[in-house]
Amino acid sequence: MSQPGLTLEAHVAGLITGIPPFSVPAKKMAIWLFIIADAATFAACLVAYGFLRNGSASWPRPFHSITNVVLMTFILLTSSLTMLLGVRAAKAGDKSAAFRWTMITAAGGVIFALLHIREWLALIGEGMTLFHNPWGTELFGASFFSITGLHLLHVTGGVVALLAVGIRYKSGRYNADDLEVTGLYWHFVDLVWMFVVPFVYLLNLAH
Amino acid sequence: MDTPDVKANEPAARYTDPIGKYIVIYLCILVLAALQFVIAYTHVDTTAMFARMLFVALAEAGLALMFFMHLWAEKRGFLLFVVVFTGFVLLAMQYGWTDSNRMEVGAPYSQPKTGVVTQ
Amino acid sequence: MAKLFAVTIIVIAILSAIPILRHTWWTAPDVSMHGLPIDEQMSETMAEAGISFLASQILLAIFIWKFSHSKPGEKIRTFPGGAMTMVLGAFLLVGTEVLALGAFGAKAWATIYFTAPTPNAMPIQVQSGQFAFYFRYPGPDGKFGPIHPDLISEANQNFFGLDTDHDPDSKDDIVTAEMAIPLNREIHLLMHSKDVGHSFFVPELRVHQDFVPGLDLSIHFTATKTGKYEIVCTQLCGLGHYNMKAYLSVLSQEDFDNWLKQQAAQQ
Amino acid sequence: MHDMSAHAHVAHHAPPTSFIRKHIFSLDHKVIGKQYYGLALVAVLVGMFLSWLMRIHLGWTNFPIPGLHLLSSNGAPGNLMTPEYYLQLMTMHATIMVFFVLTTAPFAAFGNYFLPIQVGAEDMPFPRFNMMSFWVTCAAFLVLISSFFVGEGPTLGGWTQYTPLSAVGSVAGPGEGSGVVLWAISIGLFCIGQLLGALNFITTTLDMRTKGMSLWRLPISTWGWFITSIMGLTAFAVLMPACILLILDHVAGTSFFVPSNLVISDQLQPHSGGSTLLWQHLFWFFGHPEVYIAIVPGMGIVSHILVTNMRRPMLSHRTLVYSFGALAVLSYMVYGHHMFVSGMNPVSSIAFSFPTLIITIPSTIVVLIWLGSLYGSKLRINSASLFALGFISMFISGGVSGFFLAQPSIDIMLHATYFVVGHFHMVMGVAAMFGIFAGTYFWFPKMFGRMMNEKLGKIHFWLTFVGTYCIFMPFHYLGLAGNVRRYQAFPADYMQPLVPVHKFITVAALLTGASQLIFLYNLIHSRFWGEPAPDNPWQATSLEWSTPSSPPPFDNFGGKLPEVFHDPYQYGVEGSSGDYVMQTSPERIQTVRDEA
Ligand code: HEA
Ligand code: HEA
Ligand code: CUA
Ligand SMILES: [Cu+2]
Repeated sequence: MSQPGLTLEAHVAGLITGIPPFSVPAKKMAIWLFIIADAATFAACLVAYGFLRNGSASWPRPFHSITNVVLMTFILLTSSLTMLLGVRAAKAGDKSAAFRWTMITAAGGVIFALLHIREWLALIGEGMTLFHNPWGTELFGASFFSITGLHLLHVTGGVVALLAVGIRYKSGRYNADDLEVTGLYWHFVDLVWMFVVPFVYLLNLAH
Repeated sequence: MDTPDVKANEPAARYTDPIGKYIVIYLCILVLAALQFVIAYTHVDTTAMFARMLFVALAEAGLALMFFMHLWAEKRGFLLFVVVFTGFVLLAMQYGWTDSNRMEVGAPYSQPKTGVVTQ
Repeated sequence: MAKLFAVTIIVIAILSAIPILRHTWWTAPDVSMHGLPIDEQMSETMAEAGISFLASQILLAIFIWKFSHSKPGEKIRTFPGGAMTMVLGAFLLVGTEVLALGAFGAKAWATIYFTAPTPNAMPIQVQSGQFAFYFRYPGPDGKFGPIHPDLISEANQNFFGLDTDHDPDSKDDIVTAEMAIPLNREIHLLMHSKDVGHSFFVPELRVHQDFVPGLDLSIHFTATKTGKYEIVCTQLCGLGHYNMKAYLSVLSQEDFDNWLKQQAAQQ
Repeated sequence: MHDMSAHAHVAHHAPPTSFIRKHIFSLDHKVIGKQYYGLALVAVLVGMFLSWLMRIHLGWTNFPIPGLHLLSSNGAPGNLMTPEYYLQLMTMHATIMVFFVLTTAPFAAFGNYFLPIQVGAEDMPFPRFNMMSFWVTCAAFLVLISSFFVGEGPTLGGWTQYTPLSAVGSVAGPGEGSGVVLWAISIGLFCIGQLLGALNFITTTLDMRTKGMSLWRLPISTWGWFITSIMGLTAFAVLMPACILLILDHVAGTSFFVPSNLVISDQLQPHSGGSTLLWQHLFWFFGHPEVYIAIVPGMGIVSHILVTNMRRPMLSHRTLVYSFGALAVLSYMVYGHHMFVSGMNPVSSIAFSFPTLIITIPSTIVVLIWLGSLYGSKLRINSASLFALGFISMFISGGVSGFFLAQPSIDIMLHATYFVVGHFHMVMGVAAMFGIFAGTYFWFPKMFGRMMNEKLGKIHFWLTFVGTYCIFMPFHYLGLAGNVRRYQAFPADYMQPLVPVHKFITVAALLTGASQLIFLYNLIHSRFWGEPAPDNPWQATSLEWSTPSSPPPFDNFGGKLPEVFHDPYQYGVEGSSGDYVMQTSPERIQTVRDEA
């Protein structure tokens, strides 16, 4: 600045107001920020896994069948669609449809989690643990369980959130925006799975 | 004075797209997901397979981000913030890969092996 | 108060600079072939950073002195050119300064780390462990016998896990607790750690490299002055970290040969 | 003035009535800010106490510190500190200072208290997250402290916890057992707490601004907190999984960070396949942004205080903000400068060195803007402005030494020596601390409704300013002479002659530490018996000074959100109230604008 007063201040402060620069309301902003942070968390895990896999002389490829993971992927992707329909219905004011779709989504999450746990148990049955597995490089079990475990934790959290928000939405305590925010999180969990499947499962497929 | 511009506070993403659009996107994602499984059964080396899968996964994620999560319908500023910021941070995380390569081959400046054997 | 403060800043800045200018505490004299660019880089940086340091501290002091006693009616004034001066100054002066130094520094770094040792460099192996260094010379056959981690044992004095009964290459290897190297001969130091991270730091040699468990590293250097120096560990490795050190003797070729013979006899 | 109902869709809660809701599990950002301040104060006292013990030991290694065995009978038999106990205290000192003082006080404490007020909001949008953020951080602190009393005591691995030392457990020696796990749990919790805080800070800044408060009308302190929370968002999100993997390595037998074939204490370790460089990459990916998380709020606070006391706007408000932004961006690209000689690919060293060198440019711009703004100002000298000016001096000193370390060729000589210790204590242990002090002297009247004692404040400043230079300047000389850090004694021949310097430093540290008691006394005395503070004691312009009382009422502005008419720092103008015009004043003035 040089001397005070280069321009005469426009007195009508309305010209410059405190409008959110992104026009994204606080709750939605918060979930997006959380998603960004969570993306960094998952990326750190995946980078660590890639780092170690890339640096290992051999890496086990124990997965024979893709049936289970195809099923899981299909269910999770579909649950994203049902979520979307739920939010859309909520925005259009159709409360009961919104609630129904939300519960269907949560059910998809539950099925996904159950399939996932079944798969885990099968692998544990084959002798795979965090620090040991029958196929060699021990880090395989550690990275598999920690990455899919983190994802499973997110799914579980998502199911709980869907149920809680869904029920409160129905009872009128929460509104369509809250449902939308929960939906964003659910889509993100889905999005992470799109990276987990190829890197953790498909790259380790037996040939 | 009157209240701040209420309209400006309203989200840009309004979830009024026709259901058909969602279903098309959903199908696209399903196809891409299937593509990954197909790639898994091609006979290329791990690096190439990884690159292809990453590419497909990014496309899938892009669709989900833009249309399922409605980023495309938000203000461009917000889209840029999310994509550029996240992308930058995730890229900055990739500095370490050369050290991963060295885990097997040792340091690039050490030619003779020191003779450590793995039993 | 403000004047006192200004004077204090200047006094502190100058007092801080005196030990640097007088080299009261300074880096040990260089005895290595590759150290010259490092030392030049150091003195260049010291000069430029020193000037920046003194200039900015003194400027701060002068401004505090001058502008803390304004009279009631006085108007505020603006630095000539405003913020633009500052931004341009930072980009032009500091920008060129750091980039120039960065380029020279990168070159110095490259001459040390991006070059392979010459073929007739003398290989010596060093192993770090809690809390000692051990050295291995390949002996007359010029070959290091393989290391068997399961045989490594302090208790049996088998520091490198050698199997002299089965590995012919290991038979004549010479293991020592001190390091000796011949003068003016390039050394190819093969480094590994048997347990946790450690570091190999010889200030006089301008050599500083961490041991990375699970990774074989190597460095190469040439000593240009006889003498006895200290190798210290600079990577936190546990309770004995402070006491983890070894001596490095730079000997004439003749002395070195004698020393090696002596050590071989003790195996 | 407009009605608060405009904001009714977010965070409107009634004043609490019960004691617990008022003072303990409070949702009020002001109470939470004070709680963070209290936590930082407790933490800094513990951390400072530990540094005294360390210093006494470094100066006089064989001096029995009376009563030390009461703290730990294993760690200090006969009141003499064992080598491992020294390292344990050092690790705790650093962890407490970096995480629980420097991230909490300037960022979480002042940020919580003043960010919502400075943007003209009633509260943060998610008061419950805010409360959780504090209590999770508090729990993290308790977990960390508990490691003093569990098993063989806290971890000795340094605040960087390099693996495999920290991952293999007690075989690697004392201080590597439960202490590491508690450390990692504590830091993991801390990350969660700060993530919750960052969410609130960012949404408050973006969405809760009052009418007329455009982004460029935000005070610089708000910008500092805002930019810091964006950094914190991703930095902490990476440290947290790293800590979890470290815990798994430690307790579940995985080997993410432990390579094969290690022989520790003559036992071949069961781990295989991990990488110690991986830990370093993950840690420093967080670690470097973290040091800017520690300094940027301080820079913001100091700018805010300087402007007020210079009675003129900054030479360029926007340039400062852009520079903060540049620091934030660059801070993600430089982290490898901590690993130049750690066995990282030497090519990467060059790739990390240049961004590190370039980061000095925005830092220089910040310093030059401060200096240029001093020119032609009408500087007022008081405790707050003295500490703010001291911050500049300290930041220059510490920043310049960073410039040496940024060059890998020189780092060969300086890495892991006291030069590094000197560098980071100058910027972090002193400059950032000065930011806290300046903030305290400046905002205390608003936070507690009473003035602090200026005389004591000035004495405190002089002793601390001179004292910290006496402590931390000589560290650089020690480093040049090759004195290695993290040593509990200096048995190497060439380090023996340096011990007298350590003795000098110890004396200086004890005296400087003692003079902090003046601050403590001032704080407590003024809290209860200080002179009552007027609403705007410094004739400042930003919104926190236009609240109807000190401390502000529960909803900050007494039922009416303010409306903002001006850029934040309208000093040096002819206003009806003197040489300044408050942001809320509807007066027509000729705006004092910056150019660049
Ligand atoms: C608040 C914290 C903080 C801040 C702001 C900084 C700022 C900087 N740091 Fe520092 N640093 C730490 C905290 C901090 N650091 C910590 C905690 C460690 C050690 C961790 C550990 O190992 O335990 C560390 C370690 C550290 C290292 C690793 C050393 C080693 O271990 O070998 C390096 C190397 O590049 C470095 C560089 C820098 C640089 C270039 C800056 C720059 O941003 C500084 C820029 C500022 C200026 C330059 C001053 C102002 C400018 C002028 C006055 C103009 C003229 C000046 C010149 C042209 C030089 N720091
Ligand atoms: C913010 C960070 C911070 C602060 C303030 C300090 C403060 C001090 N430090 Fe610390 N220190 C570190 C961070 C810090 N340190 C780190 C990261 C390490 C590295 C550890 C490692 O290697 O892993 C370290 C290591 C370290 C060592 C090296 C150990 C070694 O390598 O062997 C030494 C040695 O003397 C030391 C000494 C001191 C002293 C004497 C003080 C002080 O006593 C100076 C005097 C005190 C003050 C100037 C201000 C105190 C402030 C207040 C009383 C009030 C503040 C108000 C509120 C919070 C509300 N420290
Ligand atoms: Cu070995 Cu420190
Ligand atoms: Cu750094």
